[in-house]
Amino acid sequence: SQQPAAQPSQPGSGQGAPSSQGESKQPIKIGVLASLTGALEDYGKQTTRGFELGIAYATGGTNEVAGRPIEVIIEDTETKSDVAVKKATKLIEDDQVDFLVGSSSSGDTLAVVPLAEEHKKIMVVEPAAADSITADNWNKYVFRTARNSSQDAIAGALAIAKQGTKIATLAPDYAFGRDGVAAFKEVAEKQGAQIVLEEYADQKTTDFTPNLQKIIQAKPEYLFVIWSGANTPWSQIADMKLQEQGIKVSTGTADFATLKTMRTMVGMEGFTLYYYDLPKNEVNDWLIEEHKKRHNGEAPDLFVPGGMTAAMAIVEAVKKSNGDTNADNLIPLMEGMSFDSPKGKMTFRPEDHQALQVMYAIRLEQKDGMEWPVPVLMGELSPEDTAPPVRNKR
Amino acid sequence: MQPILQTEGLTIAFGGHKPVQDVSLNVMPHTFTSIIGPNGAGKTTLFNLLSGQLKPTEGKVWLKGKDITHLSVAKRTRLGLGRSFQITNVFPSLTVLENVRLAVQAQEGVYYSLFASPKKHAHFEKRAIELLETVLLGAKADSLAKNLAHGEKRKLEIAMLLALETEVLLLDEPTAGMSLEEVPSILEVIRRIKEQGNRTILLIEHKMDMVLSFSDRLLVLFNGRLLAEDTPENIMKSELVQTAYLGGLYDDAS
Amino acid sequence: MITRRLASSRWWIGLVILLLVGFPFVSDSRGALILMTQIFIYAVFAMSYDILLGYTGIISFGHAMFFGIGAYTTAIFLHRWDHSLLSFLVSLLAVLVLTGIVSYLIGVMTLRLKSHFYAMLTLAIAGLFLVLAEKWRDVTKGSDGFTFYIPDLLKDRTSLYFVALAFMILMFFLLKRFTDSPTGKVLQAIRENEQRTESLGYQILHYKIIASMVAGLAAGLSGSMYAITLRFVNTAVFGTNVTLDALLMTIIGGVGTLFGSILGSALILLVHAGLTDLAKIHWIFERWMIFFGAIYILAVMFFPQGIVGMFRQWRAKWSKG
Amino acid sequence: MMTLLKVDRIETYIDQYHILQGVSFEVKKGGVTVLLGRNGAGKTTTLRSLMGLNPIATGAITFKGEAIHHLPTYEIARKGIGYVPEDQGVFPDLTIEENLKLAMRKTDEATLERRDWILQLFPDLKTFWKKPSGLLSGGQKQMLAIARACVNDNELLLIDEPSKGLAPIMVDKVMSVIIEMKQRVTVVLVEQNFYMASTIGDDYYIIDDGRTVHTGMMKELKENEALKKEYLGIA
Amino acid sequence: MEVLLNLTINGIATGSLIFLLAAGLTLIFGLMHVLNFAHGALFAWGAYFGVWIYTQTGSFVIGIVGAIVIGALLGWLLERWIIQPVYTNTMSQIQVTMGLLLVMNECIKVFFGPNQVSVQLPSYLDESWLIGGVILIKYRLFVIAIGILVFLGLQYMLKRTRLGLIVRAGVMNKEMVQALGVNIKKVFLYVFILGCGMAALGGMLFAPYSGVIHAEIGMDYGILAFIVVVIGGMGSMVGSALAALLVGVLGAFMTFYVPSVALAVNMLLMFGVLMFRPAGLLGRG
Ligand SMILES: Nc1ncnc2c1ncn2[C@@H]1O[C@H](COP(=O)(O)OP(=O)(O)OP(=O)(O)O)[C@@H](O)[C@H]1O
Ligand SMILES: Nc1ncnc2c1ncn2[C@@H]1O[C@H](COP(=O)(O)OP(=O)(O)OP(=O)(O)O)[C@@H](O)[C@H]1O
Ligand SMILES: [Mg+2]
Ligand SMILES: [Mg+2]
Repeated sequence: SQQPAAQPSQPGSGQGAPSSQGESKQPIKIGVLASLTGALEDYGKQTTRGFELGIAYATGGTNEVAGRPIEVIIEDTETKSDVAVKKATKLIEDDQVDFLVGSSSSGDTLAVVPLAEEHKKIMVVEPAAADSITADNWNKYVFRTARNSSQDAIAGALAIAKQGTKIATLAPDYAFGRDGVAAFKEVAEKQGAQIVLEEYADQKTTDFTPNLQKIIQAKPEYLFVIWSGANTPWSQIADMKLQEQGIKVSTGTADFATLKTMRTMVGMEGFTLYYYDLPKNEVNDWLIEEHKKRHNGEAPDLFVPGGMTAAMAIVEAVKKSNGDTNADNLIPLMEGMSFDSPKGKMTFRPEDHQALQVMYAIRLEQKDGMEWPVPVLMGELSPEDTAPPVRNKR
Repeated sequence: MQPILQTEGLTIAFGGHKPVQDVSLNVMPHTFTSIIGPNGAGKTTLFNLLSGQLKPTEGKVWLKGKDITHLSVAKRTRLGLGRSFQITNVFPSLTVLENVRLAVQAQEGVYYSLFASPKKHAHFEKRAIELLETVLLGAKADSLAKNLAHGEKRKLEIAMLLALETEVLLLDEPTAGMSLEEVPSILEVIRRIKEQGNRTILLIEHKMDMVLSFSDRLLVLFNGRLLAEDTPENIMKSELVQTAYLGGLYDDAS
Repeated sequence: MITRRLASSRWWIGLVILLLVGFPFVSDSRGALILMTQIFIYAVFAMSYDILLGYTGIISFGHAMFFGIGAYTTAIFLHRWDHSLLSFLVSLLAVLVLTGIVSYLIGVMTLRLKSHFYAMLTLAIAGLFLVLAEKWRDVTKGSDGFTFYIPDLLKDRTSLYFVALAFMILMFFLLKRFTDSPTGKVLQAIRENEQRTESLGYQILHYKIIASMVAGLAAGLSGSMYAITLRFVNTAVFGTNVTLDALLMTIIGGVGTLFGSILGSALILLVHAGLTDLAKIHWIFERWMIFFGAIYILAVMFFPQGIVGMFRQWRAKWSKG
Repeated sequence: MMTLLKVDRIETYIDQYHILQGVSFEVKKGGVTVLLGRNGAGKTTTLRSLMGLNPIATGAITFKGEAIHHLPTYEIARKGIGYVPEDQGVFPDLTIEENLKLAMRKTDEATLERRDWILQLFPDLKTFWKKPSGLLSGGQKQMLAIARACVNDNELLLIDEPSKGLAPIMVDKVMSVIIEMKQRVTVVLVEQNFYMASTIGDDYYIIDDGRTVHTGMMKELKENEALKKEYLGIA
Repeated sequence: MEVLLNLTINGIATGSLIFLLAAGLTLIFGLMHVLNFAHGALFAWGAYFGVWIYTQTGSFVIGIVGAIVIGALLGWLLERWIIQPVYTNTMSQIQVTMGLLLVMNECIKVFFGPNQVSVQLPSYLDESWLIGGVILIKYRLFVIAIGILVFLGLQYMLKRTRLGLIVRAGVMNKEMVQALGVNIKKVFLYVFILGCGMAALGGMLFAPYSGVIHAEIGMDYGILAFIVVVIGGMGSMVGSALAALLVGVLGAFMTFYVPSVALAVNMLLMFGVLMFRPAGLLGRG
């Protein structure tokens, strides 16, 4: 933030981006918005770790691309939209960043998206998952490396839905859960499965048993759970003996902390976005090794590869543009762009800038010496298979 | 002449207990009536029924011929029925002056004036200061009401009642706790009001000398019932009042 | 003496306004500009709360409902209709009508309750609004919320700054006038002693409803402005945290002073911003919440009457010594 | 007679106000000492200072030869000092029964006896035994406050204007209570009812503007019209 | 039929848990009138430290005792240094306890990290039986039992000793209680400590109930405790117990039968109760 005085911003005029190929010694500035405090702080930390690793990897440790050094500025949104807007504006107008990356919560991201448009800055969305970011609230400056809720749901459906399968769903009673179930239902029904019950629970409830009771009553073959947040239904699912009553449970597994809460779910089949020993490729190998090196032996958690991917996508784009960071020049280059990631190749599809990516069908198994049940690969779900419908009105 | 304040069959029950039972009374305009009776006889409760703090279980209250049984306290005050309280009842964290000023404002009928300039109503303050002087509280105008000594609060209570300038004044033991040397000046205030002749006053008091020197009529309450209503002389002759209220020892002191 | 005090306070207020007007011309930090804009808007929200808390003695745990109604109403107008200035102004009108109706109804329904019970009841009602915003997804988009465009005039941060500043100053003088008015005095009497106020001939429920409505209207407007600064709205605007923020700003600034709410808002948001900046400089401040919380605690110990109360004490000492 | 309580030039501040500016008096065991003075003179503050409720800044208070002015209120009370405040200080949400139960530091035979004795003097209290005391009439609250101070085995009672709000017959009763208790209890009485003060008082002190300005035997004051006029404004 | 039974049993168990969370607040807020926003943070401390002790020692019982001790210790510190000066000032209480809530929640993250922690029951409590269609969960029965014990204990203490009286009187008129020879400071201290101990106990028992704890449980369930105390009627232990059961059972039934309003059920319940009983179920006046 040694940048001199900000010129009064000229909304609507096209001179937002200060750099062009000519001034190649100017650093490329990237502002990362993440929740570093509050309920989502661990997500934020994963993203920022991943992002730093991604820059290192993509620039081969030089921290330079197209002859320009990269400067990363990280800001804490505290998972509050107004803070996010304040920080984003500071990044854009005071620090004059060229790219925005973020953020840990969909709400924060949505609040920042209009600023990206106003100031003509590319915003790489990671790891916020709300569909509306690449649908109703989309603008052309938005690119998402994170998977969206629909991709999650499709992966979940592909993992269990077959012709005639009876499925009940359990999800938290707010936008995240409702959207997820809607997307899941669409795909599952296309696969010929039958949704017998959509059950929603208060995300802060202490008692899931009435919901589970209802699910037992509906006699599905599968219970598909979409859950996010600190409170989890797993121990009560075990208490209510769903498995014994012939109901198989499936869900997307998330970070280590929630895996630890799923000890009772060993044997469960479901899917995941990432677990560090699932993808087999060079990038991921490097990520695991480097992450362990930097962070006292810990393996990378759920959103670390996402952060890394965001960095790699940006570097790739700047390489393509030869150091030009003008967003309007970058957009055509990035649309349809494929790039490496710890999960293999990803592609920003041109229509809505959503990165299509691999997802993993898994089974939870107990392994010796592990604090949590481990997702074991059952099969990869290809980017095409998990491609969500295009919903932005372009 | 029509009574200014009138009740009929006034009764209030709390569970089985009836502190006021079947009280019917007529108070003529511009008279001074005192109510006496033992502790717990229902005097304050009767006031509460008249002023609206309590709603009767049975019976009715009329003020100036208008049935006010179901009116709120505030409405009764606006109709001209003001009272002071036995238990000191002021605005503790406001200044003494502000306490009285609020009463003056109410008297002037400035109820809803949301965005009026404070200057427009500066004369309220002047009037309030006058009243404070009247009750010998001028020196304490800027103190917070809660910091007053007990007797001073009683005076404030009276100043607030006077500020309302209501036609009917209900005074509940106004001088309880007031010091010997200051009682006379407060009595003087009450006497002046009485002599102006345009007010109707109801007084609850245990100080017999005061009751006797002011009252046109005396009401005696016993166990919630109106036992007697007569001139002070006749009441004082009553055997029952002598034994059950005054007690043998009582001789006019002070 | 009273007039002198008034004059001197006017002098101060003039100086503060002058400084604030000059601020964008000396500061080139956009972040600071936004921070100030938010301070102004929160200040209005906190002042509206002070009408309840400081002047009428009512604790509400549901004040966010008006803020939320304001934010959503403006957001929906700008999103659904168009994002012209007219649309914004009409939305403000709608906010006034809506918050007016809601605050009136709440006043009528609930103000008969005693302190803590009233507080919890408003908590319940605000909670119901939160659920409504969550469930009425066609309009509100649920907890994800939605973004919208704002009138071009307000897009520029500097002009938004001035609009917000003007808004705060206007509301300050309006509310000040209100609290100094005869009605405002009656509110203070109600705070002190309801029963006695009534026996002076004031119908307390009316006054409480007036207070509830004035507070509700002002809060609604501040919610509108808040939405404008964010260009985004989601269910968080109905959250209990929003109410608690206003509550704390009012208390820290000094209840029953209006000006305290402005100071409280400034103090809390500035300290907040300062601490989060420090978090980047020294690892100790990564857990800046601890320091933030500690400041609340210390503030109670060092100025229990709020900032304004502290100034008053100093002045009292000064004029005596 | 021995001196039970000695108050020596106490000065008390409330906030920044210098309320008591030198109050001194002595109370002899078994006597009734009356504090007189106009409204706002500092009588209540004196009693509160004795109880430790308004701690004194300078001076000394000795009770049975022991300095008590540095003690917290509850310890002063436990030394055997009962207090009837001028606003009665009943706990409005508690019933009469609970008020008394709370006051009784012991539940031995003697305490129960004292309770029954006092209840029989104030039958109203028994009638409304289970009623929240906030609903009592002014006089009934006064009775409760007195009863509460009498149930314990106190040696000294500080009573602030007990006659206030009492019907004449009740004033007599309270006087007889005090007279009856005189055998074992010493009383400091603040009273505006001169009839009562002069009937049961032994000594008097006049407080004005936070100072004790005059003292003497009650018998003399009763007779001496000039004194009465000078200090009490009555003839 | 089984459904009804299941819903009722689980509702009662949840109610019992909620009662345990609210019992401490019934003392501190209901009786002592301290608007303690930090109460929820005590759940979190009780839960985290209790679970930590439990995993260190391997004994659930020691964990419970440890939680209570931690809670009591905190209660002592808080009362002495922070709450005592603000007993009579609601505004300051709000400010100081909000500050405390932030500090205490954040400290949890310092000690235990920001992530949720999963909690497993000892084997002797970790069992459930499927009998017909009825599911009995051992731990829930355990919670019901503890709830009853705590209720009886507190009720005895408040009714059979002068303590309840003293606290209530102390809130009304502190000076007068002292003038009657009661060391009210000490009494308040003890009651506060007791309330905090109860809160920590509630948090500790909550931990295996939901199977996972996180630093924000203080925020999430603190409000619930306030709701229970207010619905029950300030300071009434019986009221709190009733209200907690109502919240638990009604929550279960509404979730099952009227899921569309399940999110709003606590708020609706509070709204309904207060509209018809402005001082709560068993509140006076
Ligand atoms: N709200 C109430 N609920 C129940 N009982 C009440 C209520 N108000 C008054 N009482 C009872 O009614 C009786 C009469 O009380 P009131 O205050 O009218 O007496 P009073 O004549 O004014 O006595 P005093 O001379 O002592 O002031 C008392 O026994 C009192 O306990
Ligand atoms: N908290 C306070 N702050 C400021 N001044 C006070 C406070 N309490 C009492 N005073 C003042 O101290 C003086 C003495 O009060 P005190 O109550 O002792 O008088 P008193 O002799 O008992 O009078 P009364 O006969 O009216 O009861 C009064 O002038 C009163 O205004
Ligand atoms: Mg009376
Ligand atoms: Mg006095």
